[in-house]
Amino acid sequence: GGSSSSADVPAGGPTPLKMAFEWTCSGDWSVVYSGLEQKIFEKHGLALTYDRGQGGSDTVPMVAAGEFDVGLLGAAPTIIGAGQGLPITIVGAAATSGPVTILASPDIKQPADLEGRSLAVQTDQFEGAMWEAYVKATGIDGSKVEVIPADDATTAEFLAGKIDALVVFYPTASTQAVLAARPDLTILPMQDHVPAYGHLMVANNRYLAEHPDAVRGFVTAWSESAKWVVDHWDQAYQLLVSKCPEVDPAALKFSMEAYFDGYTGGYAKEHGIGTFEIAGIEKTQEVLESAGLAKDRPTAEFVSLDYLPSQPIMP
Amino acid sequence: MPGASQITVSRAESSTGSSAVARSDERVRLQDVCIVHGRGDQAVVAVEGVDMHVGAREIVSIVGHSGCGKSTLLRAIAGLLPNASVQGRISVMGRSPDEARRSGLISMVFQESVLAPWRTVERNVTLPLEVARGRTRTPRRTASEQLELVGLKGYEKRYPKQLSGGQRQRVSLARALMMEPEVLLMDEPFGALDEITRDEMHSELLRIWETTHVSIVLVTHSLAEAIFLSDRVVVMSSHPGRVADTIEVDFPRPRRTDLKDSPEFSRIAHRIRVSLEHNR
Amino acid sequence: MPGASQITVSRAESSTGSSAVARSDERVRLQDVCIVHGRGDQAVVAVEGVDMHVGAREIVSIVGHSGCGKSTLLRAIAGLLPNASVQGRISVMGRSPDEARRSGLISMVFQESVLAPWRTVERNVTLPLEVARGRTRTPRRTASEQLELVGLKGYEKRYPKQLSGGQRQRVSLARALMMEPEVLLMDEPFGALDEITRDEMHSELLRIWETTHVSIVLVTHSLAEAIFLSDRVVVMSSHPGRVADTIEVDFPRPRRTDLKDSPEFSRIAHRIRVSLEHNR
Amino acid sequence: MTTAAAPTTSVAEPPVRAEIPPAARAGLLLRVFRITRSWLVLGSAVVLWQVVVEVFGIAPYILPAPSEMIASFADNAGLFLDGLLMTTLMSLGGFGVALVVGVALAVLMARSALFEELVYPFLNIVRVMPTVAVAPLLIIWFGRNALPIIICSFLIAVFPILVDVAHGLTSVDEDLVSVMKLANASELSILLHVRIPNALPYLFSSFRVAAPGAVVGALLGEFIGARRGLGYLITVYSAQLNTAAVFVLALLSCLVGIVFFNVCVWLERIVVPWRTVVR
Amino acid sequence: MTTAAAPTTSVAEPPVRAEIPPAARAGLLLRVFRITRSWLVLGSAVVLWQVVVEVFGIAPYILPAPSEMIASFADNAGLFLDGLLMTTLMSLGGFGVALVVGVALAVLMARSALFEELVYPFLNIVRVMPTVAVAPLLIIWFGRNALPIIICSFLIAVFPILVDVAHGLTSVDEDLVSVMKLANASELSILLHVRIPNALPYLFSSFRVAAPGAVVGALLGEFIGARRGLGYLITVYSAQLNTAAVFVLALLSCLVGIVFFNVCVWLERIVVPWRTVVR
Ligand SMILES: Nc1ncnc2c1ncn2[C@@H]1O[C@H](COP(=O)(O)OP(=O)(O)OP(=O)(O)O)[C@@H](O)[C@H]1O
Ligand SMILES: Nc1ncnc2c1ncn2[C@@H]1O[C@H](COP(=O)(O)OP(=O)(O)OP(=O)(O)O)[C@@H](O)[C@H]1O
Ligand SMILES: Cc1ncc(C[n+]2csc(CCO)c2C)c(N)n1
Ligand SMILES: [Mg+2]
Ligand SMILES: [Mg+2]
Repeated sequence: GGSSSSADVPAGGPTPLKMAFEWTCSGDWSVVYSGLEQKIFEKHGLALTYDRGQGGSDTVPMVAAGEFDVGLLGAAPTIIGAGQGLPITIVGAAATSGPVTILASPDIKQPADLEGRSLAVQTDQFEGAMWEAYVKATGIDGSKVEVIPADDATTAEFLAGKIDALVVFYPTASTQAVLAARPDLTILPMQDHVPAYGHLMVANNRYLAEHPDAVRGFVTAWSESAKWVVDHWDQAYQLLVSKCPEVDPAALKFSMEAYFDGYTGGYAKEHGIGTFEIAGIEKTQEVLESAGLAKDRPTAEFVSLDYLPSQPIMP
Repeated sequence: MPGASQITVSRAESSTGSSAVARSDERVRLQDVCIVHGRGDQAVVAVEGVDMHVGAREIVSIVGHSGCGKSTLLRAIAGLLPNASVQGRISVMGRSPDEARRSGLISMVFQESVLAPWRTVERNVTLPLEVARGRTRTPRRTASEQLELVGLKGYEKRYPKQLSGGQRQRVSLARALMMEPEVLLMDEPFGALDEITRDEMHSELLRIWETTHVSIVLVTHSLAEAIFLSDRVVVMSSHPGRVADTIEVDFPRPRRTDLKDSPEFSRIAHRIRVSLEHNR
Repeated sequence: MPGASQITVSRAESSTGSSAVARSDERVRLQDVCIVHGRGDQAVVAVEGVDMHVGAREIVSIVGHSGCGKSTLLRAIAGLLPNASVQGRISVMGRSPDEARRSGLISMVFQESVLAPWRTVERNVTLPLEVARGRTRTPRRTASEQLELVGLKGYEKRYPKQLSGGQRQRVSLARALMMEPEVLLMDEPFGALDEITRDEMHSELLRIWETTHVSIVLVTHSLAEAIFLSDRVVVMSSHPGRVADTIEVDFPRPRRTDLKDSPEFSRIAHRIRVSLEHNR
Repeated sequence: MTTAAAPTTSVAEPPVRAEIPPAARAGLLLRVFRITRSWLVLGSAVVLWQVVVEVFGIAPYILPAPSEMIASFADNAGLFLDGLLMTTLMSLGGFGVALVVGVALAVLMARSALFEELVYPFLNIVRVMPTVAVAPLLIIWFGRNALPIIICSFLIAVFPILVDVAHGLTSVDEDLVSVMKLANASELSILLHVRIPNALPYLFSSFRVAAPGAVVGALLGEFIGARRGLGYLITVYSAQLNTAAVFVLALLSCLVGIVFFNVCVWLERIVVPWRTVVR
Repeated sequence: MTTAAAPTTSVAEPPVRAEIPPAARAGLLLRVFRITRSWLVLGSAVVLWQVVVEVFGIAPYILPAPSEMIASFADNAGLFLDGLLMTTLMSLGGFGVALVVGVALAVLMARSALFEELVYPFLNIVRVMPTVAVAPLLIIWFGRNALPIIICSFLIAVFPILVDVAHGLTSVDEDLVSVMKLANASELSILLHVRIPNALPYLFSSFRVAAPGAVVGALLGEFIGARRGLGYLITVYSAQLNTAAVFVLALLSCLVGIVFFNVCVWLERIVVPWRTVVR
């Protein structure tokens, strides 16, 4: 599908649109690389440019400031920022499942096994909020888990077996490296107990007001490109590898697979790529709120379903 | 004082009265000058109530005990002291020391040789010329000619560190002479030189003095030098520095070196010595 | 030379022969000393073939033209030059200059006053005493007594920047005298002083010399000073520096100041002057 | 003809002291102004900042207004002041160690050209080595405590101290060293009585670089792994997109730097009074 | 009695030149050793490192062995060298701007105590202000290009240059300034002919701090937002837990620092030959 949006091509040539990634080259970039190569963004009247971000907390304000028009950003910084009244709107969701995952030593089979063991987590950040929600949702005794605030050395200590569990953002190269070093690890996605969203499509409000069609075109084009990647996996992977020489191809493969699990699984599988429901955002907001990270702002003020593809793009 | 036909010794006080009438050929004039070093608790009166004048083409020597304020006085005339520390009136060719300095009228040889260690001897000598604003005259001599005249031919490319003490002092001297100023202030310029080199420098200084209009104020510890070169010798007393005596030296010019052996010469020297001893 | 009963002038070469036999009371001895400044292309022979000796309680003056190598020679005796640049043999009280220096036998007054700007006058004077290793003697005088003797009473708490040129030189002098060395090397120590202060310093030096066993090597440009103070005057020639003449001064001691007006004194002075003129 | 019966003592009289009229002394108001003027300028800058933010309507997530920052500080005063205390202590620690080690290394370098030649490459490596690269090593070797933070602070502060002090130790008056050698002074005495006093103005000059450097180092150290301190708080509030708090914390860091700096300048005036500034 | 008929010219003859025997010159082998010895020491350190890693069985994700690092470099040579080139250019840029701005500010400070007093607090703020706190600001103000990186590099390098040059400009011989004033020299002439030559040894001394500082600054700038350069590559490989690559990149950064440093030391010898080191 996707031909429906071709009407959006404005008479005055393609609309410039600057897009931010949350971080530098990883699996999520294959959508943009392939979409550009296949002229899918062009087809939707967009002259897309993109750049890396410097982490969610730096990049969300940059979208709000208009330095970027749209961004593919983590749910946590987006909802925290929007809660503070940043002029951004959530217009789409790439991943309706959250990326926060516990990697645990093989003898830990289920959440309850964490009791009496040590676990490293970034306590003051999104992961920390997720952990608190996870403890509540699974009913384990949090006080029996030795929580180690994560720092630059904890991954090495986990690899060395000095820490029993590690909370990670799953689709990253570092997860791949950890799994490569310890292939027998137990993977406990927090998504299984705490519903939270992953990457969201976020637009700057002023850009949105001036170029609503361009934003709508972007969400659709991104979703079509994601579908194209799923359909031409190896070609898209080769393209990504050639564009990202600084990332290990194995890590790219892992990251791409992990991201696309989120992009095409769960809600997307039933309702189409890129789509989401407001309840999902609200659940993520709740998790952040209960940890004191986000403010309770009505989602209606910063979430809009108006820019989703007019026809579902089924994976 | 017997046979002092060529000697006029005047009390400092009396000369003050007469010199209140400004002379047209006057180059440097100090009236009731008082100079204080340092501030607050540390303040020290270096010189007090000094009256002095130097006419056109005159050579005036200042002698006095170590620490009596000679260098301080020269610096004041050159306008190198902070305004707040100088009281009284100083004029150089009718202008304030600052203005005179800015008009390029004054040149000075400091008591200790002041050379830029990063410049060769030759380029130390040309330094003031390179930077003199508003100067149009081209110097009569090149730096190496001037260096030859102070006995430093062949040393042009040396650095100050590679010179002896006397050689450094002669570089300072050459630098001041290059400027051909109207008023030349010299603070013991020949102190580190042996007698023969010193005599050569005297001749060189007098040669320059004869061919220009320069007025010279010379601080020296050598009475022979003071008398041989000067038209007037100012004797300073100490603590604080005051003008104790002014001794006119009326020997006709050009003066020959054997003048130093004349009884008149010795008598003046003795006179100054007595004055110095009385004005510790 | 008529009436030169008290004067002995010996050719440098001839004195070398006789002094090859080491005397028991010898303090400083230089044999065929050659000193080179700088390296490679820049190397300059400062002094060459110098033979010299200083006996116990002797005062030897060195005179010579500016740049002839006097300061260089003193530094060599003090063991302050790099070994590579000194050839020939130098011994101080039978030891090498380095050893003599390390035994605290030598004190030196430099040509330009060398003071620590962060120390008061008093603490500049005591500096060498504070650091002298292996020294057990307590000094005869306190620093402020020594300062009083060089005419700087009341200046103890001043910093070097707050002194006049001559005052700084006297602080250097006081510092060297405090050490009561066996060999005192002085490089124009009185150059920046007026005649009267200079005479006072002479008396002070001689007083110390009389009460101790110090041997003194004095570089000076004042022939009167050289003759009045010394047992022997060494005349150096230039380019490179060599010993041109050695003039024994046999006036009995203690010498009175009016000795300077005696015809004998003038004759020796004249003799040295001629020698200097012949040995440019 | 001469002034009659001038005293002819053999010793010069002590110098005459001058009386300076009180008018020459600066008035109290002027002095208060002099002491406070740099703070006045800082204050005006803050006011200007507030005005610019309000007039141009700059969004708080880009550049928060001073008023928001003050509010943020008021809300979290206890927490922030604890961070301030920690960072100050860490910086002081790093600075102190840098002072000792820097001076010690400078002394060794001033003694031996070979040492200088061999040590500089290593120092360059530790100076340039990015903290992120060695962070795990630092934490694993030195533990999750103050040590890695102090080490980071030390690494940045030591370099200027070392270089400037070495410069000061080797640019002494050669003749003054000769005077010491003639007194048979030990190398230690020469160091203590000549080289170090000579290097003091250089040391204080280096503090102007080392003092802010120590603070930057402590912040970096706190970024890589700490549970207290301004650097840690910055990462926390930055993850919460609380720009106002981040700016308050950053400015508190700057405050530590400025206070350090001014203490050093003030000490300089007391310790090296003989250094005259020629303007 | 005196040496016969010595020439009695009025002008002293030029000094006699001395011949130094060739034995006094160092042998070729010795000279080769002298030039290479610091590299030899570095080389031994690398060997020791390898041995320690192997003997103690240190895990590669903590401290990789040199052999692994060499392998990592060989695998990614093109990419790494591109990063090296970028970082070198950024550091050079930052260093160059720091040189110009640092000397200019130092001149202004040397002219006016008030300027010094008013400027130092601001300089302290920019020096201490943590990059992470202002990273979005830097990018919003200066764009997503080389500029923020060069600015980071500049900010670290400018401080030592500024401070040391200001020290050098104000510790000139007061009498030499008097000589200039007597020639009616402009302030500019005094600056050019007295103050700046006097400050040159201080400038070169400051380079020993500023040169590695410029590299550190470029790395920090690349951490916050670049897609090339050693700093960027370090963050990427660090996220991949590729410690060997991170160490290679960190050491390449150090290499830039050391090369910079040595170029400065070498320039120092050429530009300020009159500075004598008193050891
Ligand atoms: N570091 C140096 N490099 C090269 N030449 C030097 C160096 N130091 C001194 N000289 C030269 O060596 C000679 C002797 O110098 P020295 O200082 O011993 O002279 P001096 O007899 O003390 O002269 P003065 O009476 O002027 O002090 C001089 O010609 C001088 O130029
Ligand atoms: N910066 C200063 N602070 C305080 N006192 C000073 C300062 N400079 C000089 N003096 C004092 O002022 C007096 C005059 O000093 P000045 O240098 O003019 O003497 P001078 O006549 O040149 O002596 P000399 O013949 O020794 O060079 C001295 O007693 C000296 O101690
Ligand atoms: C899905 C997903 N969500 C959040 C991040 C967060 N993140 C942004 S930058 C960075 C540091 C990498 O070292 C991390 C962890 C991510 N990467 N992927
Ligand atoms: Mg004087
Ligand atoms: Mg000499």
